[in-house]
Amino acid sequence: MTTRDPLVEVSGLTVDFGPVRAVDGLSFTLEAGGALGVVGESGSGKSASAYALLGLHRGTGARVGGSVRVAGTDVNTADDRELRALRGAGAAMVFQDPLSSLDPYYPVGDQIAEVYRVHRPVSRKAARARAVEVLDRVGIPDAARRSRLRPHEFSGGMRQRALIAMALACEPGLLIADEPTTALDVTVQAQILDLLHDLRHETGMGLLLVTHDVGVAAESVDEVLVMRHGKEVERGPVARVLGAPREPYTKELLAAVPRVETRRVVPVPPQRVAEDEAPLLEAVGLRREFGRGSGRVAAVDGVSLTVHAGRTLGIVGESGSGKTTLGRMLVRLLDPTAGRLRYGGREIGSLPEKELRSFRRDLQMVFQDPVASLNPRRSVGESVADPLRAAGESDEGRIRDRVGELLERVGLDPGRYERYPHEFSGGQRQRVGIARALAAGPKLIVCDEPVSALDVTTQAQVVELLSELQRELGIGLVFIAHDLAVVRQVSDEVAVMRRGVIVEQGSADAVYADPQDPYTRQLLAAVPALDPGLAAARRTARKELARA
Amino acid sequence: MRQPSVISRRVAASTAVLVLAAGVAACGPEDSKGAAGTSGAEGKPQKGGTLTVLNSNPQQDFDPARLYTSGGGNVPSLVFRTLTTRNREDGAEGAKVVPDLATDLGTPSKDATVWTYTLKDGLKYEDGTAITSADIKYGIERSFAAELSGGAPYLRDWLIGGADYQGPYKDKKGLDSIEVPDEKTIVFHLNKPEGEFPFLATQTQTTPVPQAKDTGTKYEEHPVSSGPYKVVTNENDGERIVLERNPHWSAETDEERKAYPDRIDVRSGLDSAVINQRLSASQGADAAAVTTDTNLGPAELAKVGSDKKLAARVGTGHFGYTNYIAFNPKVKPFDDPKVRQAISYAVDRTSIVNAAGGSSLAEPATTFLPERDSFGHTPYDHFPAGKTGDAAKAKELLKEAGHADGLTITLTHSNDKDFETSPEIATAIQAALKKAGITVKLQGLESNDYSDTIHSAKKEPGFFLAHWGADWPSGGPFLAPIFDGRQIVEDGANFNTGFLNDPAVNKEIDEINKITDLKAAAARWGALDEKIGEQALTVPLFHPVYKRLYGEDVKNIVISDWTGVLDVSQVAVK
Amino acid sequence: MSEALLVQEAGAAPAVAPASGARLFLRRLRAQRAASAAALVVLLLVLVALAAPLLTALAGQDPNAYHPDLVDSAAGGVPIGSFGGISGEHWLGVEPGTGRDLFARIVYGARVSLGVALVATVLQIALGLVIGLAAALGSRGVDQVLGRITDINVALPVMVIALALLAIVPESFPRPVLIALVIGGIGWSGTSKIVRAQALALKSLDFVAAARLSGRGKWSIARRELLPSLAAPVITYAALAFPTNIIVEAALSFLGVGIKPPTPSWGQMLTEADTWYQAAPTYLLIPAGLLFVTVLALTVLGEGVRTALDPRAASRLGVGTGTAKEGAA
Amino acid sequence: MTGFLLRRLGGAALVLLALTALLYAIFYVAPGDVAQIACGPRCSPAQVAQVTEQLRLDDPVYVQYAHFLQGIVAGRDFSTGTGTEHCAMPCLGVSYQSDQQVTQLILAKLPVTGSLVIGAFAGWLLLGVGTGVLSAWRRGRLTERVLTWLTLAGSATPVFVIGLLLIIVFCSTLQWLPAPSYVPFTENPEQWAWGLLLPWTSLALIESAKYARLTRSAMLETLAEDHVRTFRAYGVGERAIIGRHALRGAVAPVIALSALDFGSMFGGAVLTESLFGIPGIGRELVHAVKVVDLPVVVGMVLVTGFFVVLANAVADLLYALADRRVVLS
Repeated sequence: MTTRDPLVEVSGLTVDFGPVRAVDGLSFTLEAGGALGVVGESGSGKSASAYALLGLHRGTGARVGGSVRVAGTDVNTADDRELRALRGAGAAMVFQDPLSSLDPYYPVGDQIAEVYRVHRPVSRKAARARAVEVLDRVGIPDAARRSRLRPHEFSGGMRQRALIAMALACEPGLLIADEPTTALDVTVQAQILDLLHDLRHETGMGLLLVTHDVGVAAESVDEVLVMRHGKEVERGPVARVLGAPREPYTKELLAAVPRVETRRVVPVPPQRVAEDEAPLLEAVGLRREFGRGSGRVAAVDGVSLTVHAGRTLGIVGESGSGKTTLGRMLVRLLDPTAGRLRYGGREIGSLPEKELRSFRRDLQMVFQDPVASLNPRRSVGESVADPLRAAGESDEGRIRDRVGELLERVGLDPGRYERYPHEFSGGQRQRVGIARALAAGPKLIVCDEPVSALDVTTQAQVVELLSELQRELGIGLVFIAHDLAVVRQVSDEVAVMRRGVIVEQGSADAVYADPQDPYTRQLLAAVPALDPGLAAARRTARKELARA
Repeated sequence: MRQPSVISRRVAASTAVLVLAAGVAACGPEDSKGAAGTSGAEGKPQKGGTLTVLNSNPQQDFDPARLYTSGGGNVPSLVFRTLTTRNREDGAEGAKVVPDLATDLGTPSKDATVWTYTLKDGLKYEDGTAITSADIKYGIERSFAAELSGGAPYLRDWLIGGADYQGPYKDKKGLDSIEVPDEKTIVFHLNKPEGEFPFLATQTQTTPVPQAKDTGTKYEEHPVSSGPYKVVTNENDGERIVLERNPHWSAETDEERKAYPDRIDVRSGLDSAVINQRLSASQGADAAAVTTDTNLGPAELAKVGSDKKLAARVGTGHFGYTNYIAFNPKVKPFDDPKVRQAISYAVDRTSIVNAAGGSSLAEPATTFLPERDSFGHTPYDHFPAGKTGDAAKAKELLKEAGHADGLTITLTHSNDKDFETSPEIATAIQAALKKAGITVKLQGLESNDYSDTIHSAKKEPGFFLAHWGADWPSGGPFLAPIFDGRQIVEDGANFNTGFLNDPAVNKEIDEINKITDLKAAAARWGALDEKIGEQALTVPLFHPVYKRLYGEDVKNIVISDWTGVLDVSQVAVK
Repeated sequence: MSEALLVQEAGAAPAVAPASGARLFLRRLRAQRAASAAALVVLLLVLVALAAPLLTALAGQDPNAYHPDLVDSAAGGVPIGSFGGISGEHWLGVEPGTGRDLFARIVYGARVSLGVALVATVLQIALGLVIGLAAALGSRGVDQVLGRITDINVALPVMVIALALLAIVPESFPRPVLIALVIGGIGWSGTSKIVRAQALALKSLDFVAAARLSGRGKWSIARRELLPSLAAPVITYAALAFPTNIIVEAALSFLGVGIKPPTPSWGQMLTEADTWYQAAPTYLLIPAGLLFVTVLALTVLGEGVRTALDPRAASRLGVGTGTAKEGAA
Repeated sequence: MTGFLLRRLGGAALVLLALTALLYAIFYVAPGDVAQIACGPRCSPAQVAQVTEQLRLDDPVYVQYAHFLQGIVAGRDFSTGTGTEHCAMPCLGVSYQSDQQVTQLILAKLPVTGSLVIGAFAGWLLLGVGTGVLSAWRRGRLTERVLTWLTLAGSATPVFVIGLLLIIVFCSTLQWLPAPSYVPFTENPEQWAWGLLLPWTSLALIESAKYARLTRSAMLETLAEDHVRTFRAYGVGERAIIGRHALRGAVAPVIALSALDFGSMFGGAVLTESLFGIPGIGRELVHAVKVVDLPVVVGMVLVTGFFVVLANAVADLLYALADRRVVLS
């Protein structure tokens, strides 16, 4: 790689899956040591392009056209042996889900050693030593011992580190990272991004980072390529593209990205809550335990909060913080182990299922997974009609009219009553879920990560819809999310959860502007910034926090 | 072995082959009649070698008290000597009873109620101790113990006090009706005249058992031998038995057992198809092999018949045995003799014989008694059905009986695949009766249920398949249990299925039992059979014929009309 | 195929699969050549079984009529003529011993084999559904009790129980129905395991939670939300269990505890033919061949059904897997 | 781990207890007078009454059952007439028909069935896994299609059909092999192997179909997983991916199914034993049922049930050991 040849040279790349053209004439180059971010929403062809760099489409039935040269190998024409020599040694790839990307049956160290031995004629023992070395390099403490553990014995962040270690083993000139932090919590994400940053500067290897998250790209690369429908939309230095986008789509995309700095747009007239107004829902010392005997753990460990009509309580926390358990307890999908839950002044925390029936429809929920939240074998109209039927409505005409109204209200064509969920996109399904919640005529809706599975542009639309509905109907909202920026956008009050307890609670502005709890501060510092300059500043801040 | 049915047990014990009396289409080409030893492999029989016996049923019961065998059994008779035994000759001669441990067939009192036997000199057990008459008495007594049940009912029925005696384990005093005035003499006191006592004395219950060696239910693991061989191995409840020469047996005291081989190796638990295959292949040790319980089935016969060499190694034998339809006259419409006669006319014996394995394995029967002289067989055909049934005559009779529009009846049979009371036979009857306007519904029962049902006075169906085999080759044990009114059992196993209680018949049975001249008695049994036949309480269907393979090296084939099976005490393998 | 494997295969379909109407299902089935051919064979067999009286009338034969003249009585009853007595009148020859027409018996035997297996399968599925749902939705105690019962069911030696039951039940009880009841009554544990596992998986899904929030009761949820989603694995299981049940019926008959003569069944014909393989091979080969073809066709059809109901496999067929673009993430 | 085993065995004991109680109940109502059968049909009512008393059949069924349980935990004494015989714990009673201790009967039959199962087991494992690996490796090619059809044919064939065909071909037509029969290994190892060759082959051919399918599907499933993509992306060759990663995914299910099959085969090889005339547990059991020999039936069902339940536990354990992701509970 002493030549002037670029590290990666792609021209006119096309990838077809059957009749679908996933990548449509993509061209770009990446010089040795450079870092390129490929950004796009789902279906934009960004991952398919990355896979083409290592010839991973071979044998899958996908058709690849154009030319791809990586580290001197013509990927599309190379024979299997040449390709194998490139993979791992010339260019290595880090995948999105670190758990499923490692063989669950073998120790992590062995897996790294196996890869190493494919490319280097060394003994088993030497390969194992190399594995320990690279594991140590990516910051896994006690690497020699941990190299003998299997992937499931690692935490999510450590697994991703292990994958990166595998990539480092043969010292490749190029690292391809496909959504390397998407499955991780924001604080762990920051650590991994920092690691990639450091490695790149130390080893001088090139980085091709594929991500849907503009912030992640901003943190890590020099140059960014925005993709949509398999084509390049815009390419340029990261600061320029993010700071002064030229293309309308890029602008739209950037506008939709929630920013932790953005306050809630308070609707007119601003909702005023009298201090003495009775809360809609009040939880006192809610606790929920799972498991039995010695395996017993408290997922929610004494949480108290109130929700008022017409206002939004945001609950933010990382995975495992207990926020989903809390949300389910609030609508009594889960029974609290201890504590009280009062709705409209009445204790409902311990009501048996039968007596709960009359309250059921007042407390609704919008779920995270738009796939699992609708019965795939029932038409969406039927799903929306369910609360109506359960309420005793039996006039088919009236049900149809009402469902039509609701579908229209959430922005869907009422004529699609008979359609099945798989015929809808994720955002549309989430709208159906909202319509179903509305059909019950609720006083309060708990939204559990309602937008985390959606692309940013869709995200913005759904968030907007929820706000509108709240304004119109005066319902109380509980908005649970891991994304600090989204929560800030929608919430009046915010509660930050960690390990089953609320560490900080208050008005959204107060919590975001002046976090009191160190954990809140850590969280906020971990949020990727769109501005590369700010990103660098935050990186420094994180290092200080870590040292502190 | 304790099997659910006496009859099937008998079949198992009886196997044989033989050369046959005139009129029977024998398949095998062996020459008949000549002196024993002319059939089988060439050459004069020599002592030595090992005879292998390949059987399907293990010898689970090897206790003389528990065995239910005609004439002392086959393999058991190599170990157990009895007061009398069957004559080891081919054919009809073999249906005679001869002395064994005793010097003669017994001395009856004038009215045949007291029988006295004297033992030969020089009789010894395998350990060299002398056999005494007290041992024979003890052997008989222990067969009364509930622990050792399984034998034939005659001793219990005939001996004075037998009905109440519970065996020596519970009743130490013993049975007074058996006297042993000295070591050589044994006297039996019967409660009625029984001219056929010498036949009964062939059963293994008259085998001597030394009381000191009696271990109750465990005795069968190593019964003490009085015969030419002793037990050296008895594994897995009779699955593998090895017999070797008993040095204390003397050929001089035993005219019947030839005991040519040095060793007998009995292997059982084998599939019947495997046995026949091994015998036909006749390789290695199987060349010197016979079977004492496995017949050739119809399919195997079809195969063997096409192979001349193989056909030469098939023995054919007859055992006193009849398969028949039984009626229960207590059940309508079988109370009407005309209905029973109509059915007698309608049966198609050709189809039935085919279903039973074809004409080589079954002979059509019109008499209840088997067609052997020793039974006193008298030919008759009261309701001639011809070869394939007389539907016209049957219809006529039904009309007379008031069933002009036909009749629907149920035929009970077993589900066993035994070619005897099996579904195929029932279906053949169903098909034949259909021609006479009789609709037959079939009721197939599992074997236990079947034998329970047809032998229960209370549950007995009206119309069913049955069979009967001789406990010894005479009319007495063939007719009395079935037709003697005093043998009707209301609350136990009943064999008088027609509930015949005719004083004239009962009286004639008593009269014949007084006769000690067996030949004269036979003629009277034959006449009685013909007379009972008029009542149409049964429809005789067929008598089975046994065909069995034996190995290439087996010599001196003897198949008597008593057992119908190859006699292992006669064969030689050298 | 063993139950464990059936459970594994039928249960492999994900709990949440896109809805597919009957028409789509048929289209996917038709897209598989082997399954289509198998379906034709099965259809033909079913028609033959249904039209048994008609077909035998056409052949001019009665399955139970004896023909003593067609067998060689002295040779054990072997059919006269070559190939087991095949002739213009007796298309497949006659049975040794009795001379009964084999074509008629085979055709009537198809009724028994298919009918018994069908009833048994339906029963297995029905029992398994009820028990599986009760275990999944009932209390912990109910689940544990049913779990133990399932364990006992698994440990039951089928043949012994069948033997015992066939001995106990009165003769008047129609035997084919009884056999179907025995096979079905013993073989439900596979279905119940699948149903329980799938129902538990479904129960944790958000749409069930949503139904609860609508105010629906447990059983209303089971009927409206769970049952439709259980259809795919259960139908798959049934399709794969059906040929197995044919084998079980034949095996019971083969052991002599199945269908009673004179009613013909293939398994029972095989038992009788067992000894005749040398003297009259066609007598063995015809029912054996038919049994093989039937079971093979049903198995292939079962595989086809599985593929058609499995969205992952269906996508390979490229029939009806279109989903909205945005949701393809 | 120990706790898991203890819990499983405790549960197994309960299951077996229920199973034996069920059998006592079934046989209690079954027709057939046990005493009459044991005594012989020509026994007089008085003799039958004596036998009834001697076998303690006049006790109520729960008392009989209690005696049975007592025998298992403490042993029992039985009268031989001249003395008593001690049946040491675990005493399963004494056969009504042959006076043999059931424990000894079973011990005598175990090596027979064991010989059959072990040989067949080795055969089907080798054949099945081999076929599975080959068809996963050659996926999408002619080899796989052929193997898939062969496997389907295997799973569609009843064991008695395959067995019969093998006998016809190898014993009758070609005469390469002797008629199958059982010779104890201790007596003549060579004859033991030759005699069992066909039974082994039949069972192995049938059972291996399952394993081929299982291995293939487990491997294909693994091949579709993300981690295989990882190793491909790092230049690991196809042979290592098949042999090391894909096969590893099939190990757990194959081991688990093997344990189950191995256990259930002890009571489940009835058909094979009947067909080939192998005097093993299955055949003995069928015979015992027919003669209503309750102690033998219960004893054998208990032992075979024990194998099944044990196999279930072992299967779970092995599965967990082979697949460390599963947590025992």
